[in-house]
Amino acid sequence: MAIFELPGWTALAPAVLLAATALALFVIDSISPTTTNRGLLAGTATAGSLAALGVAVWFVLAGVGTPTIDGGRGVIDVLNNQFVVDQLALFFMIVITVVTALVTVASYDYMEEHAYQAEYYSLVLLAATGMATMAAANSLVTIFIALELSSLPSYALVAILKDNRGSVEGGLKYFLIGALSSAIFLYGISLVYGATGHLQLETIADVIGNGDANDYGGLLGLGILMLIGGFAYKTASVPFHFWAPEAYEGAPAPISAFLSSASKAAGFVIAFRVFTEAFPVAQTASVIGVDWTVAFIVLAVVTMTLGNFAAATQENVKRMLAYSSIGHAGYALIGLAGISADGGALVMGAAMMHLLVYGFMNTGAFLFVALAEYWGVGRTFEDYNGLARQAPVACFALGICLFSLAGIPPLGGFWSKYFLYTSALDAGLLVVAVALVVNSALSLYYYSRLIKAVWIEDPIAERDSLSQPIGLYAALVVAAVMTVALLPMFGPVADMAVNAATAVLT
Amino acid sequence: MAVEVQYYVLLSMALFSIGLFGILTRRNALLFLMSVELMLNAANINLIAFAFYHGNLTGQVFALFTMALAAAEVAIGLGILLVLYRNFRDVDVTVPTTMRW
Amino acid sequence: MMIEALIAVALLGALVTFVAPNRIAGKLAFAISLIPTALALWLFSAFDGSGNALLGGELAFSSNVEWIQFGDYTISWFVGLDGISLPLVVMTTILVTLAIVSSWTPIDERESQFYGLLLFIEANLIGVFAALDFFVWFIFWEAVLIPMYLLIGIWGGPRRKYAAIKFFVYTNVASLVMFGAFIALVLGLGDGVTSFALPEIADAMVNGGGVQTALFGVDPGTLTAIVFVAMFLGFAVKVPVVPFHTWLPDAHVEAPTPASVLLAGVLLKMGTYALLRFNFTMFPEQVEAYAVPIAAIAVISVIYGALLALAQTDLKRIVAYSSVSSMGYVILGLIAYTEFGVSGATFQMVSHGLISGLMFMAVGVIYNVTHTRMVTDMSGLADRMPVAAGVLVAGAFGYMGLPLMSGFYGEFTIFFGAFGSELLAYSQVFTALAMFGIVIVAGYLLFALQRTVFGPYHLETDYEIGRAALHDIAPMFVLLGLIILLGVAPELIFEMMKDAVTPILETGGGL
Amino acid sequence: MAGTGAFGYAPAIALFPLVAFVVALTFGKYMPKRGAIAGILATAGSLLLSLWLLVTVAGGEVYHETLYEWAAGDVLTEAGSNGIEFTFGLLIDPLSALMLVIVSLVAFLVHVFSLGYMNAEGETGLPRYYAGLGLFTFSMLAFVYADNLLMAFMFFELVGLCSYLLIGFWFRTRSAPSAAKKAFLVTRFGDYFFLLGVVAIASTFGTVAFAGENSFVVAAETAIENGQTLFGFDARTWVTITALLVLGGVMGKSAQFPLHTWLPDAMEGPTTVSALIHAATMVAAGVYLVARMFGYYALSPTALTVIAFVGGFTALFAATMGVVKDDIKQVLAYSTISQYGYMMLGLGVGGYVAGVFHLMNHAFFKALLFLGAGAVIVIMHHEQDMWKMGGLKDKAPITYYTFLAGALALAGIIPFSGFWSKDEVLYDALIVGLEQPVILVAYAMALIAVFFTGFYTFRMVFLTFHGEPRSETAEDPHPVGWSIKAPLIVLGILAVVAGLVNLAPLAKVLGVDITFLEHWLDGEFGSVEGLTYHAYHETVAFEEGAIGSETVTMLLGAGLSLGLALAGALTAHTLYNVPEPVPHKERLGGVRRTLEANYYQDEYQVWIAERVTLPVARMADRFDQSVIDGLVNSVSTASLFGGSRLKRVQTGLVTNYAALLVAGFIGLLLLLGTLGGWFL
Repeated sequence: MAIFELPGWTALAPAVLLAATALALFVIDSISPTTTNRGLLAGTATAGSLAALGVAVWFVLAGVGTPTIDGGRGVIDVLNNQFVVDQLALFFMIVITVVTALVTVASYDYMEEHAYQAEYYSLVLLAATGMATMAAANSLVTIFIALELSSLPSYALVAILKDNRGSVEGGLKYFLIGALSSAIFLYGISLVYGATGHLQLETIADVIGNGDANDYGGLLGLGILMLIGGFAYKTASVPFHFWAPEAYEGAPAPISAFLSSASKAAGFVIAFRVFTEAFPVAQTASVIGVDWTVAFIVLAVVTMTLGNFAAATQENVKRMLAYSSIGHAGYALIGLAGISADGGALVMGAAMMHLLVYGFMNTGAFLFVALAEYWGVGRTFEDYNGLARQAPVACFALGICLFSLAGIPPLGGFWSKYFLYTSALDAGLLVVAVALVVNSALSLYYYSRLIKAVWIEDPIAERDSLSQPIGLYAALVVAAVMTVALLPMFGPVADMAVNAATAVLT
Repeated sequence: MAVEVQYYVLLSMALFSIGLFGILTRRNALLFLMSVELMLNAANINLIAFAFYHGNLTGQVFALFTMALAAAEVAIGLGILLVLYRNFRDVDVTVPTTMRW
Repeated sequence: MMIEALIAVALLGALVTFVAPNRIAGKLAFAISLIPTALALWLFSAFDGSGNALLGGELAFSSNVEWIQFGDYTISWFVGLDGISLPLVVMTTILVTLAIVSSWTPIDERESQFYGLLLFIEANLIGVFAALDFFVWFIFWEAVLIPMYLLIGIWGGPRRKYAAIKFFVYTNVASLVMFGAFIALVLGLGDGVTSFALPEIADAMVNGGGVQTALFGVDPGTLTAIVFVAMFLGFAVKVPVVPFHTWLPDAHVEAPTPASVLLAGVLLKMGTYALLRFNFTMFPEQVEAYAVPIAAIAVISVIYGALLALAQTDLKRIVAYSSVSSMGYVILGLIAYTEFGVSGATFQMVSHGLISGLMFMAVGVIYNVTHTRMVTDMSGLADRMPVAAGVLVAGAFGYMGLPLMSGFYGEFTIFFGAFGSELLAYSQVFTALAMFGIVIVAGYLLFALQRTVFGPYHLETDYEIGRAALHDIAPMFVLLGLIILLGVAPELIFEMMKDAVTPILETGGGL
Repeated sequence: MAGTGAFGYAPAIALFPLVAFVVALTFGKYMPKRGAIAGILATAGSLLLSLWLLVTVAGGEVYHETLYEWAAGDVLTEAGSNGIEFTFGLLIDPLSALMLVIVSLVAFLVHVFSLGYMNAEGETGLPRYYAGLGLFTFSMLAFVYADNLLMAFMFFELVGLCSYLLIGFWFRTRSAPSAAKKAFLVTRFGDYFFLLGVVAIASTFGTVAFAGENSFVVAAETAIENGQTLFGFDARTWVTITALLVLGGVMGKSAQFPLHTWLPDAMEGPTTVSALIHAATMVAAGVYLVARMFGYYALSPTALTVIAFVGGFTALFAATMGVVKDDIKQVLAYSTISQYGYMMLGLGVGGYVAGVFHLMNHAFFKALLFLGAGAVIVIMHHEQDMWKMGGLKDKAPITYYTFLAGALALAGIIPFSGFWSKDEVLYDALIVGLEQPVILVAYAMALIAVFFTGFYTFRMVFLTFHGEPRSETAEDPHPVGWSIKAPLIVLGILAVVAGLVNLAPLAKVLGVDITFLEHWLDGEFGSVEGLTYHAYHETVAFEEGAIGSETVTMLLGAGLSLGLALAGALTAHTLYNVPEPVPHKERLGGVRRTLEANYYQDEYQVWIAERVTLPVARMADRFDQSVIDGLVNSVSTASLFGGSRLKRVQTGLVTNYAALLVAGFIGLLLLLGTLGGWFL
């Protein structure tokens, strides 16, 4: 595969393809502004994201990012290191494009008779572009720009149901918190810049390493903390999570899926990259006088606990999933909490795997909610009662996703959770590991509540037979199948994740 | 004689705090937006000052980017404000509380 | 590859049944379930293993394929059978087949899903007993819960939802505790162990001197002790032993008869089986150190469980609590740590599986026609359904440990093994106390029989009851035959059990 | 290796009835006589084989063979031996051969009798009945020639099951099932100790064999000789303990005080069942077990004394209760208890021969009496109250005379069989008692019991057969067929002559050697090593005294007991052998109530069951539901409550979010700042 014959920027092909698709959609829209040809629009969007996915996978197979000594083609840097395309980037690009594809397919039915089809899809694609770029961004500048590029369309998407109060309220809260957070984030960047004089990650690391920043310990520390705030916002972690429940609940369900899976993953990839590339634990600690993993340990425990406890007593299914996604953010945070001077590749790889699995199972769960909204059966657990009698297949898929979220073997969720657990123990994070177990136990309760509703309870009100929207069903089933299918494929996935983590950590 | 960098930092921090204060106290969405702008600009001041201090242009260039982004953000924000007003007949950020707990 | 075939047939059968039309699901599932049963019986005849699977014994039908590599640890698909697991596998397949037949009458809605779940649970149960890699084992172990949760929740009685969730969450929390502890243990074992293959871990624990390095500042000894206790608790919920038993009566009472049969027949055995495989094989020192408290728990389970059964008026509750009591015997046999004690406990697992299965079926048959399980609601059923009544009486006496039925053999060997236990202090006292269970069990079962089966015919619920259908009765006769067969010729399985148990005791130093 | 000659067929003795059981159960309802034929043939076969065995044993051969290994394994026993085998095997020596004949004979006769008693009466569920009888006969015979303690225990339990099933034969009534339950429970309570004893003996000596070099008896002897310590006790004490544990089972089955309460209730079963199970054979199982492992008891004087005392006490205790019963079967039931007391006494004082002798005689005459009572009941159209009978003497002569024979034997009137054996028991008790005050007390009680025995026996006879008919059913009795008469005659003859096999007193007086049974049990015709009267007698550590010479003592005792028996009979005669007898109970005054209430034995046992055990169980149940389950549920409730509180943080007001966000951020800042020392 002739990667090196191509100009370097083509390494960003996944992101570029997504952007191109977005533009293509604009073109279609401008040619026929009133098109309601959902097939065309959704098709284009899906095709674009699938193409991006294909390219990403192809790069992986072609060995981009794997060190040349292992017969790979090494890391490719673009625009003199403003972007890098390594396994980490590709891994998350895959996650993001997969989710995007699922979401666009599902939207085919969901956004039926919605006025602004083209805008919707192009916004999704733009946000995806931003996230893909985040995966590859290697300098605080590009990171911030990519972050905004993914955030701004997201605001619009959440609020896209203009006449739906929930959607608008969610959008507003998402936006306001987002604006605040990005301001904090930017200020953090400025402080880091002040302390080190650089924005490109490796150079920052060098400055910290050779001790030029030693006089600015406080400044740098505050900056790092503010950066953490930015990531916490993007990954919906405490205390920057407040937007999540409302945004997820208010937004169109596919968008909730999109944000809670892809956007979260994107937030984590920049966090991983920044903290591994720019702030090596040991050296940074020697400058700012404290191990920044402490912050993530606290965040991880608090986030998973709050998310799960708050989810336990929800009546609204979508909101329950929203809180559960906060809880899962907490699990993934272990990946950062476990990084230490001597490695941490395992725990970080485990977090990456969890995000991948989460991309499937959580998307699946939210897509079922989308299906329910499409049917118009209602939003609470009671409204979901007895759905299995009318739509066994969809409910079967839902069951798989939920059990996987709860971490029941042999489903994907169990494996990633287990890897998190064991690697956390390996890293000596006893408290975090225990919190993980306790929260999993609790989460089992509210997930099984939903199972109970759809499979066990009898429907309250007699509802007429439910249609089977092709797009939603397809996306849902694919998500569920992948959740199971990961089981045999877990070997290679685990290897890739761990290798990627090792690569950025050294 | 140039002004010492820490004064710029103090200025930006003051600005940042004012913005934060605004966000916490103002209930009008527009004022909320303005406060955010203040905070962003505080960051810009930092960037430029530090660029001057470190003697490289990265910060100044980045400041330009941020202004553009800030503008985009405001654009989206205003759009959301419009639909907010359409749905709630108000631009008070504390009005929409249909979703809680 | 035989084990894989066994599991695969059950899984595929589950899928086929799941999509089959309700009308034929029952018969179809029965036909499919005959294949695993036949296979299992063939395995039984062709069994060529020896020794204990975890302690370097000759495995039968084993296969070992590397699967996932994470960090320093390899996870492999590793299954195999030894003298302990094979009988349990055979029992499982037989019980599932019979359970399917016994559900033809009571199950009248969503049949295909029901029978699909039965076959699915069979696959996982076989997996639990056959797996030799901790992960493979744990997967099946947990996967058993899902179908049982649905079986109870969908086809259960009035309070089924509460019971189902309680069963699901309670046992799952227990599994998590056990799981966490075990992983910590493996990490504590250090670089010596590079996989989760149980034999390797057992070897490291028994011959490799166990945990050497401190973990999180916990010194090895304490760590091992904590892990032992945590795992014991984790399994204790599953067994269940007092005071972790409260999910059982609820689950049993609410569950449909076939589910109860499997729950009491096999799921409870998972707990004792795991205790034997993990705690009592890998932690000889701790077993010795905690012998007295464990024996105390066993005795309390026996007596307290029997007392609870005495206080019940719901036939199913009576049998459910008596299961708690019988499981107490098993624990006693295990902690005795003598050849007879441990082998007897293993035998009792199978024996109790058959007998409790028989009891639940009989109660189910009665319920099918009377639509009540309350002792106070009926009497003199023998007048209307003599055969079913006869089987119930026979089962009851089997439960009381009537000689020449398997129950007696299990209990006697346990008592004999426990009485002379070297390892357990005051073993004679514990045995004497536990043995008193055989009086109480006779008490409540005979009382129940007197009230329900005998006396002048009377029925609160006005249903016209006649003789039960053949396909309701036949499974019970099969079980009865097996019970008597094992009671007369226990060596059929006792031999291989002893052979598999002895290595444990040798490593444990006890005999 | 299978035995040669007769012994080769020995297993069939037990297996015939088993076959009959299966046949009756499966094809019973299609067969003529509903399975009776099968049973009769089977028991007849057993009887013939048993007789053949008896002859063979008389010919000097014995048989001790392990047939089937049931379980085996390694175990380090307390006495130091290694490994143990639990097996099924046959031990056919004079004792078991004799018992085999008794059991199979009575079983055969009862089967025949049943034709008249059950079939003729048009009972339903006869297949069940005959299946039960068959299973019982199988278990009982297997128990009799079991060669080890465990096998004995197993069939001991099985006969218990059959007893349960047959007592509950008329399950449509309320009383029968309850009686069946009581019978099984009480005996089960005894068997608990028995099983404990078996386990203890097995894990002490590593063997449960009755006979041979590696029997637990031998092992115990050696242990005592070597002065070993077993489970923290010195060997003899431990032997005593285990012996007493086994004795628990004996007292349950043989209805000895305080576990006797089930036997009177057991009369709810068909009279044939009472005759076979609750008089002749199953109840004898306990006593037989003691005789079977007498060598072991012989090692422990304490155990023997306990046996003797319990026996003596029970004999008197039960006899007094028999005095006031109005139901003919009740009288017989209490007399049975009392008679087994005598056997226990006999064995307890080391009178091995006496005990077995009485066991045999009692088997015959008590079966006779029960069958006679059964005949009476048929005659009386299933009326059992003696006060409604009377004057049957002339209407049913055969029944009367056979019954009378049985009664004389029971009362112990010379020369009927009962006299000889009872007298021998009392004699053995006396000579030991002269040295052992405790035994003397036991002897005294047994002696007094003789009077009561004579009294209630003849009270029964007079009320039933003499005087004027006291009801119209008694006016025109229901005729009885040959199938009823024949067994009565056979047993009647036996009741008269059975005593001849061991005329010890005459032997002493005339100095002629006619104590055949003694020689028989002493192995003069052949025996298994160590299982002879002499062997036992040497081990038994009792001194024996005498008043004057042996003969004097003997005659004294015999005269005394005979006199008491006659006195009792005469009292009965004067009170009840009148045209219009009246109960005369008021003469008893205060005692009457106690007697009629059976000394409140049932009351306190029911009280224990219902006022103690049940409430405790209910309490446990409540505790379980509230406390334990409550804890479990409260955990979930607590966490859910926590969740519902925690989620209130999400107020919905975006300004609060901003504030909380900043607060959280500052918190984090303070944490890291303090850790990192940024504020310095």
